[in-house]
Amino acid sequence: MLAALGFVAITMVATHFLGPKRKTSDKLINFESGIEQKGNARQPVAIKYFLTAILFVLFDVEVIFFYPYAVNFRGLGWDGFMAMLMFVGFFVGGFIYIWKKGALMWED
Amino acid sequence: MPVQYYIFLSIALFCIGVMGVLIRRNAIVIFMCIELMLNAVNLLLVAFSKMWVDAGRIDAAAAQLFVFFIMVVAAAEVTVGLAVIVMMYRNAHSVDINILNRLKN
Amino acid sequence: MGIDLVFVLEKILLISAVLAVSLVVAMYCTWGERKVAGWIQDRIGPDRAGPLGLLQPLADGGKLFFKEEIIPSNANRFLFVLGPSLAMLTACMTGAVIPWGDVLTIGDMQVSLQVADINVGILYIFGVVSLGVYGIMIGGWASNNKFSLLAAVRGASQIISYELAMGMSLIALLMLTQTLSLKEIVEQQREGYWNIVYQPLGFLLFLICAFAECNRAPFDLPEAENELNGGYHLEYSSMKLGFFLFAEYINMFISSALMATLYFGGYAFPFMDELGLSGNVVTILGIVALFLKTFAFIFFFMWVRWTLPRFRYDQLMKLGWKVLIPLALLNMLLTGGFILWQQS
Amino acid sequence: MNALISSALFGVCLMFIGLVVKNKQSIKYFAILGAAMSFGANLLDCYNVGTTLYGMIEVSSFSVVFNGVAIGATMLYFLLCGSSFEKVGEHVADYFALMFFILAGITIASSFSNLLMLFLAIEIISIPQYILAGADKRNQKSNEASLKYFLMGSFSTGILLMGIALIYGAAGSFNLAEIGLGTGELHPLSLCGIMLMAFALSFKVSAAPFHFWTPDVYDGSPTVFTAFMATVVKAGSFVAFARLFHTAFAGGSISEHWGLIIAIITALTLLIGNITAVFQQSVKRMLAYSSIAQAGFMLFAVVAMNETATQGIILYAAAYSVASIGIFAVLLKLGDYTLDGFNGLAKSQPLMAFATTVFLMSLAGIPLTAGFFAKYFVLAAAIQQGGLLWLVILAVLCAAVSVYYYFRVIMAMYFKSGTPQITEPSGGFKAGLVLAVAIVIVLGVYPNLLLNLL
Amino acid sequence: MLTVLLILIPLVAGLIAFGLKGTGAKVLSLIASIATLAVGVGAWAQFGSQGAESLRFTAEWIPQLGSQFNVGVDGMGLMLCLLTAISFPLIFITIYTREYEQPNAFYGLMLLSQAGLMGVFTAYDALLFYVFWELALIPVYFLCSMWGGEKRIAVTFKFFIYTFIGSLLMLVGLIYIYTQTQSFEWSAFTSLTMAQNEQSWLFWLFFVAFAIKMPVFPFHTWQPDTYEQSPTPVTMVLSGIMVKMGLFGVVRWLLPVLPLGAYMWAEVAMVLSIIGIIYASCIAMLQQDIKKLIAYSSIAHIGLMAAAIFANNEQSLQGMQVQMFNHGINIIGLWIIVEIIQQRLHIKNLNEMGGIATVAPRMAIFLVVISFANIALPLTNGFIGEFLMFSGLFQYNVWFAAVACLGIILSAVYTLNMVQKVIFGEANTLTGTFTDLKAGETFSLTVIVAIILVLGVYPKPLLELVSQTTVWLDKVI
Repeated sequence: MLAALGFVAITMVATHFLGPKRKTSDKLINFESGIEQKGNARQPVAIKYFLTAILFVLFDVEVIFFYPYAVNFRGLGWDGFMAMLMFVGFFVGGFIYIWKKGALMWED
Repeated sequence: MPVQYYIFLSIALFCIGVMGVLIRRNAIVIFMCIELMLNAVNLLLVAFSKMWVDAGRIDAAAAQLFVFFIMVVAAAEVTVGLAVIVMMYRNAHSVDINILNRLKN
Repeated sequence: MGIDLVFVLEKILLISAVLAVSLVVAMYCTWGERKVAGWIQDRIGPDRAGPLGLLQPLADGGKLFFKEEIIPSNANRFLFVLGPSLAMLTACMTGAVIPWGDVLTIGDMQVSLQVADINVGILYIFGVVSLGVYGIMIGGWASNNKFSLLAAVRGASQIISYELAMGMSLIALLMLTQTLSLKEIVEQQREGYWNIVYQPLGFLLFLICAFAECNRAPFDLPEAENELNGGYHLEYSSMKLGFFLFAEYINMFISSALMATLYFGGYAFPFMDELGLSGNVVTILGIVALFLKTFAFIFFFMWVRWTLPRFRYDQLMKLGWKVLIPLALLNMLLTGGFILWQQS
Repeated sequence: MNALISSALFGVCLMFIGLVVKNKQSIKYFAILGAAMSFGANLLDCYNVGTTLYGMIEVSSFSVVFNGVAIGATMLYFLLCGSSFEKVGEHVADYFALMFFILAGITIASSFSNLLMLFLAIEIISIPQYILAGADKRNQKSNEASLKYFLMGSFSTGILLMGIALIYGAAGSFNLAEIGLGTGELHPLSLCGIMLMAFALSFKVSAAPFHFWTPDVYDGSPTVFTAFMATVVKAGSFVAFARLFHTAFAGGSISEHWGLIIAIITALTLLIGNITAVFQQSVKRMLAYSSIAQAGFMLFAVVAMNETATQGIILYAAAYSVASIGIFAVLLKLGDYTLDGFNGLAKSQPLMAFATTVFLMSLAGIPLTAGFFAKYFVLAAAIQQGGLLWLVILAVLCAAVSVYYYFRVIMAMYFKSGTPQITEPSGGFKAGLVLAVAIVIVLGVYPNLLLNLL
Repeated sequence: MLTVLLILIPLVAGLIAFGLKGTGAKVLSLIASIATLAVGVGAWAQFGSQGAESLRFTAEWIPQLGSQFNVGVDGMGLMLCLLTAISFPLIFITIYTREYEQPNAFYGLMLLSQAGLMGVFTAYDALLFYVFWELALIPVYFLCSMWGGEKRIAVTFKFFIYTFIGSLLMLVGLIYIYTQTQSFEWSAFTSLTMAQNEQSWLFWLFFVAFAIKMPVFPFHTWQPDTYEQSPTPVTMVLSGIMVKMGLFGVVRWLLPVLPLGAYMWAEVAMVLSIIGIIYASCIAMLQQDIKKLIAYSSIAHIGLMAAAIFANNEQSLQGMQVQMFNHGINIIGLWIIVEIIQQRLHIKNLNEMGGIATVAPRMAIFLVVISFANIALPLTNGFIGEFLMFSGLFQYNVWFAAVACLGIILSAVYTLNMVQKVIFGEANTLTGTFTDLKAGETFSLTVIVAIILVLGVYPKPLLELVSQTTVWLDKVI
């Protein structure tokens, strides 16, 4: 990891010095297909994306819970499987809920 | 490493988090500081867990379980928190908590 | 202390090797890509630099190095630099846990051809891959360009959505293997059948997700040139752009290697223990086998790219959430039930 | 345990009912039905008293009674305020579902026997509240309330966790019975831990000096949700507070250490809550401060560790919840939340005015209303505890101050003329009010109805 | 059982009255109050024949707290119950012709306050006592605030807060004692022996509550305003009966429970009381407002009674108890007259009155008799009580008695001044229109005057009634 970090850093610095520098104002403004820049780019984007991010956080944590189970799955046997089914039930419940609620709807 | 190191580290992290919450004005930064606090606690719990295992306690795994729960709950909190911050941002176009004084009449 | 030194030396060598190989492979992937594209479209592809255009990647790299570096005036400078660095970093880091081969015996020393055999290898990969999202997101956001931002947001959404499905598709595999260590998974396949036999559906899901994770066609929406003027790296130039592009190819390489490892036996190949060859030879053959498998996947990646049209964004999300996740869940339950049924 | 399962399940059910059923009024009836079923399930727990669930949850007669009170109060709340949910937003079923989840948290709070469960209870209670506070998405005040509540709430969660971690470090267990800090030697870690937990829980129950978020949040949140947050939920948090300190940290020199701190917190809470409430012109805000003041009284139940305190906290929870829910319900029917909005209510709506009067008297702690015995028990507990007489006298004086601001509302209703803007209450609403009044008075005359169950 | 009925009749009738429309409430409350009186007389008879214990009634209430529904009477309690029972019908008869807004609420609240008062006088359980103590207060608060004068809201609120603070302090004291006895039973309280310093501060918790109610200087400031602003029927309840709650409280709950505390602080309490007498008398002399004048006169009289309690010997105690009854009767008589004047003329200022004797001679006679009783002339009921109290005070401390005596003289001054201003002199245009008493008013005043004269000549029944209590008290202390 350190190696990767080092590599990246060195390359970054190298490219910084190697490239020619000709700063012109045109070059430094943002590219908007050649049209005059309008407003700040940092404006709210569709809520859908946030929703996806939020759902990811939730479901990802739930998925993480599957891992220890999966690894010890044989040892836990049917009892564990039943308990897991319950968990999966909740997972699916939540999933169906957001589905029906329209959180996964991207067509509009 | 002796457990004290972990304790000091996590308390330091915790204090950084607390200070961040108290000093910073950006809601997201505050939020991250809170997460930092939680993670400091996680670290501490794991350290203590190790300590008690070394001391011969059998139920020391409880602390690790606790960490799991903290992570889950933190995720739930993140979910709600982000939603709230996004909502705030969309209405007020800012996440600076200094504007949170409309309620003070 | 002496042993430590040897150990460190060994690891450093190994890391450098893995890194170098990754980079070279990634470089030649660009060449390969163009060649494959040419071949599929009945063209020749690059042929000027060197024989068969083999020096083309080097030329490209050199060009990128010597290009002017532009940081837009209203971009956040720190984050602007951080973005591509992070993308590259994470791409390089994943290679560390993949077992490139079995043990080499040099003298009386056993050299494991894996940088780190950590017992939670799969989790490590997931963790690092998740970090990759930051690269894209930060890069897109720091550019302060509407297209970049949109592309970044799209990319982030896509990656996290498919990561979910990917994670779930792996669970079934883990039920089978009972371990999170990649090395052990390979060892298991060495003795038995490849996992693809037990997990065809899981593999399919993983494959699709891998495509999406690497932003490869047909899921290359974050860099849909004709929609977004190039994607989240729109404002980048010079080696920073190179990093983004490079990171993508490395990702492709790593995920191909991962697929080979998880489902196709990694460095294991049929009858490797029955051939009666010496350990080192088998190991080297194993490496070759792994690379062959990996290249096959890379080829598959390219093949798909030049065959399938791009998805629409809503289709992409729908596929991820409404098809892959339920399927992965089903696969998981079926696998679990089946294994337990067999056991009792 | 049953109550926990049933309320959680019903919360999930309601989420799905909300997807299927489009008629919003009928959702309310589903919710009431669900609360009734949880209530019944809770009663079944009487047969399980003494059982534990893997050392995590312990069913006791106290928890059964308290859950009954909480669920009953919630039912009453649904009855009285359920129709106002529509005004906040369209996701009515979700709001109900969130409340059921909170209820599940409260049931854990009343029966946890492990710090893990305490943490979960506090969080299950808190997180839905953040959402409820911000339910009115377009309203910036609501947003603000939500964000503020969220930041404060999760900050205090962090502190709580740190406290738990330190106590674990000192005691080596999360189990309340095994922690037993009172017996052994005093460990500096545990002292820090107790302090942190005391502060964090004070945050949650809005005790001074950690109360500052309360007025803003209660004021900014949609009124119908404030009604829930300020009543049932608060009582639930208190139970967690008291239970923790009475079981895990009781006895020995340790209780003296935190006893003083909590006594000081109590005194501050009483003073700040009561005195600030006096100056409020908005009844909603006044109720927010009064909830701080009432928190001060409930803290007595924490300070005093004896049988009477346990009885007191149950009675207090019941009396306070019912009365406050009633007042909030009336408030919801009014167009104007200022004091003047109540002018002349007695003329136009005698029943509502009478009910409000009874509720306010109960809050002020006047005999023959439930509030009297509630206050009585907590004060008696403190006196029994000994050494807290100064606090009791202070509380009594504060109670007298509280009469001032509660009676201002009564005065506005009865002795001032005006035409309040009011939405005509339905028959069901009136029936609910009468029921609430009946509960308040019956408990005020014969508190044994509740206490005999313990 | 009769004791329970004393509480129950007004309570139930009061609750029913809320639901009645029109004159129903008025009629009902009259009937209920007369029924209560009948029960009271019955209880008196039973008391005479079978003794106090036969009137005891106990039922379970809150066993966890060791609190019972425990009611009963001793001589003093019975006497005060009788006072209450007599007063309410008289009040209702006097105001029978008057129209109030929302009569159902008015009469309902009046009856509730009667129930509360009865409860206070009969409770033998401290918690029950406290509950009734508040129950008596709340209806009066509403009565004053809704039907009172212009400044009623602020004034009655002050009154309410004062008494509420006092009663809360008392509650703390009660709870404290309870933690030692584990029972709220009166006998448990009295048999408890506490250290002197404990008693010393507990004394103040109780005393403040009672002193506010009486009121004793300096806790009296709510009283004149409240009397003035209240509707007169309520003032009658307040001054005639309610102030006796304070005195009763001291005798029943303070002296026997905290004898050492009472002994310690007796002089202070007496000094306060006597300051009150002189202070109130002086202000009364300067008053032009008839209601305020009577209010201050009441403070003065109560001050004397309070001083008598703490003088703490048989005579003073007996005189105090007798005077509780008599003062109640007298002051209600005075208020009835004020009520009559006010109803006809709508004035309160003494200077605007005059010459009523010429137009209303019957009323003038009543006023004169009641005033004489108020200044305790011999052959009126007031004499015997005041005489006993003074002799008691003289035994205790000559100087206190001498100063208190000044109060009597001053009382004569302002009372006679009032009488003179009201009924004598020239009738002005306003008072010229005054019409003499109507049947109901005549009846009430006749009853009052009858009681005054009968008890003035033959106080024995009253003295007998209270003698038992007095002897008992004397022994305890």
